[in-house]
Amino acid sequence: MLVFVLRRILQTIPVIFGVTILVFLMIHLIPGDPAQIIAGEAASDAQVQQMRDRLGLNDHLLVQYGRFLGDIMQFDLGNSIRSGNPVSAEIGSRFWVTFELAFFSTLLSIFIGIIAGVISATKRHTFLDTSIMVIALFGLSMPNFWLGLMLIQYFALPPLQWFPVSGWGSIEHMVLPVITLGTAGAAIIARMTRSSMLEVINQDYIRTARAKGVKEQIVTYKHALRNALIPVVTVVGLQFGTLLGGTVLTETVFSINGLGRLVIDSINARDFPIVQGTVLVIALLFVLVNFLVDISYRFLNKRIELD
Amino acid sequence: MAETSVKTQQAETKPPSPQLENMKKVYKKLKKNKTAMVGGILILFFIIVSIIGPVLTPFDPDAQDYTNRLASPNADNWFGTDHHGRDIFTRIIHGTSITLYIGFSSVLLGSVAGTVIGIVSGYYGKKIDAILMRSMDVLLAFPGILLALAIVSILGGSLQNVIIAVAVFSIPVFARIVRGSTLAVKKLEYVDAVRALGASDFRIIFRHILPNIMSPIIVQATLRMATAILAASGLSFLGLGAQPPTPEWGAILSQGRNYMWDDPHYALFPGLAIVVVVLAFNLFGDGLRDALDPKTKG
Amino acid sequence: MTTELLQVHNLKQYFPIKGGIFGRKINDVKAVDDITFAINEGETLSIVGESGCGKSTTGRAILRLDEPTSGEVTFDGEDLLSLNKKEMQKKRKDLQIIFQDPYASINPRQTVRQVLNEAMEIQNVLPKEERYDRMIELLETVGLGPDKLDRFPHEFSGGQRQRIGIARALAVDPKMIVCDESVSALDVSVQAQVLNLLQKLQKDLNLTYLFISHDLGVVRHISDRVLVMYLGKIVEIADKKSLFDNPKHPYTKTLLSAIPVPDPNAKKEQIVLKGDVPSPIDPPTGCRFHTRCPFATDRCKEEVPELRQNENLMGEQHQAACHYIEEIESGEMQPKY
Amino acid sequence: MEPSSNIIEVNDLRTSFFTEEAEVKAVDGVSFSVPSGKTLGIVGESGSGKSITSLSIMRLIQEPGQIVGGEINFKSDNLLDKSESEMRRIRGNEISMIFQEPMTSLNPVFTVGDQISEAYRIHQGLSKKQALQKSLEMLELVGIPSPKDRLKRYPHELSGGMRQRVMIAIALACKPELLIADEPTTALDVTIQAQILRLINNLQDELGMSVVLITHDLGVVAETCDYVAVMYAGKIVEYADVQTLFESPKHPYTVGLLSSLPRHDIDQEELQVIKGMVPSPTNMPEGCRFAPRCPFATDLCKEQLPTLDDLEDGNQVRCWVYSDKWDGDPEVNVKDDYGTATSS
Repeated sequence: MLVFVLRRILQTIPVIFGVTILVFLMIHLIPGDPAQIIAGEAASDAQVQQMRDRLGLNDHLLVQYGRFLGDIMQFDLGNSIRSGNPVSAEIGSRFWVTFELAFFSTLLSIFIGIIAGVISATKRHTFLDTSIMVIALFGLSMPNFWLGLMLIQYFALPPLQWFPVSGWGSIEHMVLPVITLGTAGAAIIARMTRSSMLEVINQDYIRTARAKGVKEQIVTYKHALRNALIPVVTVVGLQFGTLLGGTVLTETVFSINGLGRLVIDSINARDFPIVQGTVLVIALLFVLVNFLVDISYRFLNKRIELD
Repeated sequence: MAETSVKTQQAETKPPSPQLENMKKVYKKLKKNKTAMVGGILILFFIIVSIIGPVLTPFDPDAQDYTNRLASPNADNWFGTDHHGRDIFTRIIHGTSITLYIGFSSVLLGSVAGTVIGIVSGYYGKKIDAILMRSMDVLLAFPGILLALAIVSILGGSLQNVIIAVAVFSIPVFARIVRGSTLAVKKLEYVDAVRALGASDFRIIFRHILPNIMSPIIVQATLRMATAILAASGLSFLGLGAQPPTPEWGAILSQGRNYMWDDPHYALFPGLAIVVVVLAFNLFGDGLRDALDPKTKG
Repeated sequence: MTTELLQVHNLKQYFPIKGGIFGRKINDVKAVDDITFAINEGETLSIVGESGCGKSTTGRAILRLDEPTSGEVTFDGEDLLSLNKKEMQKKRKDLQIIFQDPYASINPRQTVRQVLNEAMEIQNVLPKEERYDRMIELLETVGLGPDKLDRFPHEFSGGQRQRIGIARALAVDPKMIVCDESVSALDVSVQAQVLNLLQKLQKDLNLTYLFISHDLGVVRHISDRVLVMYLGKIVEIADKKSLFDNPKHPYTKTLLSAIPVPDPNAKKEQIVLKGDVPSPIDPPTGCRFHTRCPFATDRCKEEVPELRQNENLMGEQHQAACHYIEEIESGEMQPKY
Repeated sequence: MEPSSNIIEVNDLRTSFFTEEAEVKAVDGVSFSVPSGKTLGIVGESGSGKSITSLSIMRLIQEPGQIVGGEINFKSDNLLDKSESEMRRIRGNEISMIFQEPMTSLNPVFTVGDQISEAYRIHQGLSKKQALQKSLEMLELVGIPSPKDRLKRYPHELSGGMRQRVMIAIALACKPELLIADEPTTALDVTIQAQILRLINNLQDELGMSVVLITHDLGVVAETCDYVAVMYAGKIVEYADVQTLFESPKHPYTVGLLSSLPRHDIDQEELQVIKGMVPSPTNMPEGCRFAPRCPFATDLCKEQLPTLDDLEDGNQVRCWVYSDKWDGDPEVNVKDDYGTATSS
């Protein structure tokens, strides 16, 4: 297991490098002169030159990348063009909001998804199964920004006004955004759990359990579910990534001051250091989550040799 | 397993081509699958609407009428009007082709690139495989919409850039699926058999591997249409995709958001349109998967 | 005088195992470990052994379906391993293979016509116009009617598919065919049909077979000579009669005694081996069979036995890789169970 | 041997699978009995219905399959009348089963110890510790080296032969009276097969149980069984004690099967073949199911299904040749004439 963890860490390193290279190149891929663009159309030549110096754009690309990497190591992601504050500080102040949103949404989708999936699989071809699967299909097909808006429309605006329209902090604030963000994930996990259960239930070892005289419920919840959940773990990991991306829209809809909104605002304001920094942080977080998922997958799946 | 023998049916008549035969079989299975049929009919409906819809609608999607601003749904304006007095129903009809166009072209781009990468990676293996798959891992490290956002932020917000952005984040998904299928098919004895006959790599890839991995590619492409449409409308909703006054659904929704308090219809209908079209592709994709999966009995 | 069509010298096939933190090669699966043998023109040589002994790997290595680690494979006077990709592709015309799984060995999307046509097209055996007649002829040869030409694999039974596989191999007029467990997946009644067909074809077309199987009944029926493998090594090679009537290696003896005979009156002494076949990753030192052999001594643990022959005890073509052929035969050494 | 002491009697068992198009009669009126302490071999090729028969006895047929008729009398109770919970008390306790694929028949996420002890915990209500202790004894009994260590292992850490021993340990944990072994050695190499067959045989003597052995291998039958039932296309075509069956097979199918088998212990010039192939279960011939492949078949065979009748020397045969109604060559001797009949 330790060897596997170490090897997996080693495999992650090139990916992290790739991520930093892509993020670094972002600013250079912009058509035209980045200094001109960042400084603005109206900027004078001197201002553009100043911006160029500030960004170090005159150096060789490799030198710039080296500097970029070095800065990252010291948690220095540059300064915001708009506010002049360090990017790391801007991100730091909003990171936990987004993390909470993504975390609770993931919990919600795992919880609802697995329960719905198992019920659906055990009550296969019944009305309940069909209903769950139809709901899941809708959950999967709804744009989360629209779902968010509809939730606001019906639960936050008059007449019900059960929840606040926007903001983050208290439990009441969290309910609607978490539902908004978690629905698609719950739908995907429910579908995955169901098909995984149905596949496992046809395996030879399930027949062995029945031949042993094991009760059908125990066959389902002990022998089948344990195996069926193994592939679901991978989906949960991928879902977390999708959720991280989805926060951009959810935060916009609910006016939550998280990383997602920071990205959007910064794109609109052409504040590239912030965009770069946020994209980098989210990508690295996702890499980390995938790493943890892989390890727990290995831990759960006894069949894989620990080579 | 029971060995099944099929009775001679048509010894004299010229047999249909294998491809046609196969498509017929898939179609037969699809026809039995109700959800797939619903999805398929809906898709067909949207395609027809995108072609002839704009001709049939009584209104001009861009015609502003300030005497009739934010009207609720009524006999003339089925979905009501927007803040410029434009007919929302007309705008949604006109937006259909945009939505389908974005979905189709981005999926086409993404699937072709992903398939090439996946096949090369799976067939040749070793170093090429390692390099290509690590690059795909890097792309996958960016949550889909974030990658698209980053690309749009670089290239600027426009319909064309949204297509490129959505295509790019589809590439690794296709590459991985295709690579996995290629590896599975490559192991089968019939591939060894044609190798043993002296077939070239080119022949093996195009005659024997590609046709046998088309099913997962087609299924994924259909499901990916759904994802692509969602992502593209999301980008437009954020103001980074199609720009007003283009009647793109996400963009309409984005504007409708400002009038939610008093005029909920404005945001409701474009959202519903997205839901239905995405649902159609999901339904059809699910059905295709069942129909193309050799494991399910037909 | 018989001519040797295929000679295999010191063939090794190692598959690397990657592991450790850096995913580098840490060991090898020694699937085939230094084997030498030859096949005469027109004969059937069988390779028998249990799963993991390297019999199929040998077949695949000869055909270069997997590139062998080292050794020499001379076919019809030409060193196959020195050919480049193009030359090898050409050479494959003479050297065909029939696989085990009738359901996996034909492309499910091709009709019989396409399968056979492709074989001829790749090797450019016949001009296009003449191919149709040849296909009909091939189908007839393997016992299928011409009406089957435009059928898909899924329309056939396992036995019929195997016949299509045979027709595909024959389509390029090969000199030699490797039959890799070609009848193992078939039911007994169908298996007999295919075996008889293979024998008839050999007679009619002067084919040479390398017949790979784990079924000693089938092997006795079809072979001229038999080669027994255990854990990547040849333990015994002999003409059929000599091997079945007069096996010399303790492994061959146990293998033969372990097979149930469909005759309740056949009283025979059954030797039941202890334990499993060891891993080919770290095979036992010395004689690879020593961990399970009832006669094993310290010498067997250290010294690798070479294939050898004893004129007094065995036929001319009979060789076994055991240190104690004589002692076991004379009863000087007794088995320790 | 008292004739009445049969551990199990199966009468006219019928199991069908219901597809959208048709009812597939996988087992179509099968009757046999197993004398206590003896081994019955059920032989047949793929699609003969032998595995479905064994699963039917355990009442483990899954959708869309269904037992549609017959009786399975186990110790004078009809298993088909039992409730599901009564059946559960029998499974793994009084009747046990082992399967063909040792690689996939054990649950990959539980240890060997967990999986054996489960049987004790269900049927004997033992504590976890007691059950593990018993499991350890069982592992010793089935001859697994260093059993204490293996108890904590997962299935993937064991070889095929070892896994089949674990399966046997699970099946025999509660000392069942009947063991159903469905192709227990088909996936194993011959030297391992010999080990497993010997193990089953020894344990049968030790525990005094009866065995139903399902196999396609006539050699395995000859070496391990006392009685043999030959199945073809969902029906038993011949039943006899093992000596009689191999010495004087009566049914043309049995004769054909025996003569198409390549043997390693004797020389055979050419293998006799059974022409054609097993009929598709959705498209069964009307009369005798073997008629389309039978070298002796007459119009009678093609039209009417023969019954399974007793012959003087103890065989039961489902073939018109041995009846008064036979309308073919009255001098025919199936065993001796098979070769000449097929070649003509």
